[in-house]
Amino acid sequence: MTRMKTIKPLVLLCCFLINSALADEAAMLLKSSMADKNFVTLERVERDALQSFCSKPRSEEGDIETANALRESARAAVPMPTEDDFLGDWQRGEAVANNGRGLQYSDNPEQPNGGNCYACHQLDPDEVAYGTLGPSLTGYGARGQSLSMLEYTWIKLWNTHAYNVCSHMPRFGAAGILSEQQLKDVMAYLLDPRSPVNSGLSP
Amino acid sequence: MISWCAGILSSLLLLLAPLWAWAQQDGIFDEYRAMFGDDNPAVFVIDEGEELWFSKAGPNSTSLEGCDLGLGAGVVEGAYAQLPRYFADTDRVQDVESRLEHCMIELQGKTREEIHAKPYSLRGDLGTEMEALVAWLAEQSRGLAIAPGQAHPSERSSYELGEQLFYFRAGPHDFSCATCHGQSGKRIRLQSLPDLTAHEGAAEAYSSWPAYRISQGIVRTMGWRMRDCFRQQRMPELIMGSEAAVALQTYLAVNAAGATMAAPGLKR
Amino acid sequence: MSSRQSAGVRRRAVLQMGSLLALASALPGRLWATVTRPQSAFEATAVEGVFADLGVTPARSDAIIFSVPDIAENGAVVPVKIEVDDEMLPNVSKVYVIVEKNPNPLAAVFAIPEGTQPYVETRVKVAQTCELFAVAEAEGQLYMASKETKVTLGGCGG
Amino acid sequence: MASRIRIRAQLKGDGCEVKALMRHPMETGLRKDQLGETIPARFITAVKVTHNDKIVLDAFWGAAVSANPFLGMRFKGGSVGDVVKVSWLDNQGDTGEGETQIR
Repeated sequence: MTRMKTIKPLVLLCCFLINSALADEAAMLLKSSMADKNFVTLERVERDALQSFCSKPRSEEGDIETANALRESARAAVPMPTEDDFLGDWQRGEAVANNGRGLQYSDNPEQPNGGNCYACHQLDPDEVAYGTLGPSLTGYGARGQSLSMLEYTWIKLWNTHAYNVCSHMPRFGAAGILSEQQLKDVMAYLLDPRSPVNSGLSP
Repeated sequence: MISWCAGILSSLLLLLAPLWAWAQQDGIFDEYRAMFGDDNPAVFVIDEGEELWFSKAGPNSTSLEGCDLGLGAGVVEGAYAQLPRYFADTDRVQDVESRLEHCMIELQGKTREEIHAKPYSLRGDLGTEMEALVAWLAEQSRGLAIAPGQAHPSERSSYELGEQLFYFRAGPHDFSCATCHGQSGKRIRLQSLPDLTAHEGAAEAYSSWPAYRISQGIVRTMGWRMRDCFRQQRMPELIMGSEAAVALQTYLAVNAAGATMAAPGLKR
Repeated sequence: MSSRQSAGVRRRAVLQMGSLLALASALPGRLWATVTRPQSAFEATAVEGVFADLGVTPARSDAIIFSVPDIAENGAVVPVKIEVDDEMLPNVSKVYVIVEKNPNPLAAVFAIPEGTQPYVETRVKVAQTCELFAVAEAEGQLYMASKETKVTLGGCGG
Repeated sequence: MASRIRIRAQLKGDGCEVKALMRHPMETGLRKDQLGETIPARFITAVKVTHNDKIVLDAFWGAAVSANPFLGMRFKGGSVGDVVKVSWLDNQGDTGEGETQIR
């Protein structure tokens, strides 16, 4: 709430309590306004610490200590492949990047989930239907293939909150949206020189 | 007689209506959209809604003509643009769908169960009664300013809850409404995403729902849009007319207030 | 145009007599149209099959003005407009709309009687990015124009 | 049931432009509903446009014409007040008909 800025600390505390009460009320309200559908149940309305922290309206800010703690615990929980085991098959990765289905109550839970990368990112420069919510990843392979680059990319995909605590991007590994193999395939799609993502780069 | 007059009125409105508004103008699909001209199949659904309003239905064999949408019993012109609003008889803030549900139960004697059995079309359907009624009622507010109630404390708390819900991140993907609709100038794949937290984006979106979705061949309502956004957020199914559905629509309507209703629109 | 082509069209006309009778017996009471539905062309599963059914691959003609958007926001509804320049290509009697990669490429046929302008507009489903064809039949000969339309995916994967 | 066809007929140049919207699902028979059951094919197979009872267009359609189909056509002649009729027949034998006057 913008009014917070000009108000004295005591009132500010009071405001904070009101807002947190409002957030709780919103959670209860949402639960009472929804119904289980197919395999999607009301359990999904329950938020973890990170989700609660990142649910604040734009005008409210979270505290830095909590943000750091959340970031660190996200980083600590990322399982790291061995150095020669980061990259899968870029063609399978391309299919994952294009597939927007998975985990909606209208989806078939028997089918593998997609990563829907194109919803938010530009990748293959020849694909015109890409979103702009995230940065362009065209030519991503040019950022290098060092171990630190592999690790950085892996962590971003597994749990992006290890870097940017309230990033909009899903926690593809940590939330179990994609399997380790699917993530390695997406890694290859991003980094393999033969991948169309890197088609504009000289070999 | 009233039905006949309203028929003439709505036909006149249709003749005088400006080009059907597309929700977005973003260049790449301009050629595609221009080829549609001003032919919006929503006209069928609007007609059906008008017929339904004046038809006797339910165990009480009563029409909806006695339904008070906020401007008095039976007043439909301009009512949609002032929803959601607080209603003393239900002591609730209501959107058009929850208010219609109330009238169907109270006036027509229908049950909540039958109204909720299938409020929105499924694939292959041509439309539901709820969709038709909402389309016609929205048409009755075409050209009028969006002016949801904010005088009553319940209306203001509905807005505040709506804002909280808009930013509520949950589910396996950590999505909230704000994930896609909290910034301007962004798009998902090729679809422009209005920033619903700002007046301009909220106005563009709110004024054009309900809309005929050409991808589905169905007129969809704002209530359905809320439900479907939650589906895409990987959340459970939002109940039509529920408090959360109303609060989110209050949030959007208030952000859009002052803009001109241009629904039913035509959308992807 | 080769004579083989018009022979092909005549052959179709004979075959159509058969389907006319079939259609007539299938319809309740009355004959619904003065011309017949080219049922086997509608059942063809490839563009080549549609052309084979019409008797020949049509020659390209600038007289056909075929409007299709370069990029379609939704493949379920793609507007198409076909107009034939009457002076360049007079006496058009039929217009066909064909969508290359649909399960059944032939989408629509319009029979244009005398006094009707060679102008039609409709909206068709296009399953995936592909070529669309507009074919005009005039005095037993077939002509065509084509244009690609790109079908894009929706925001949430369809 | 409200009219299942919307027609506009307007003089344009030396002829008349007809635009019609039909209320029809145009099911291909290839889609599945939310329970995974195939939705049976149901589509308009023939459309006829008449001007003062003279046929000015015969159309044959497949399931690839979009839902709630649109048809635009032009014929020569026509005067204000003339009757333009559009009718359709679908693969299940259902029919629809609507008419308007040229304006």
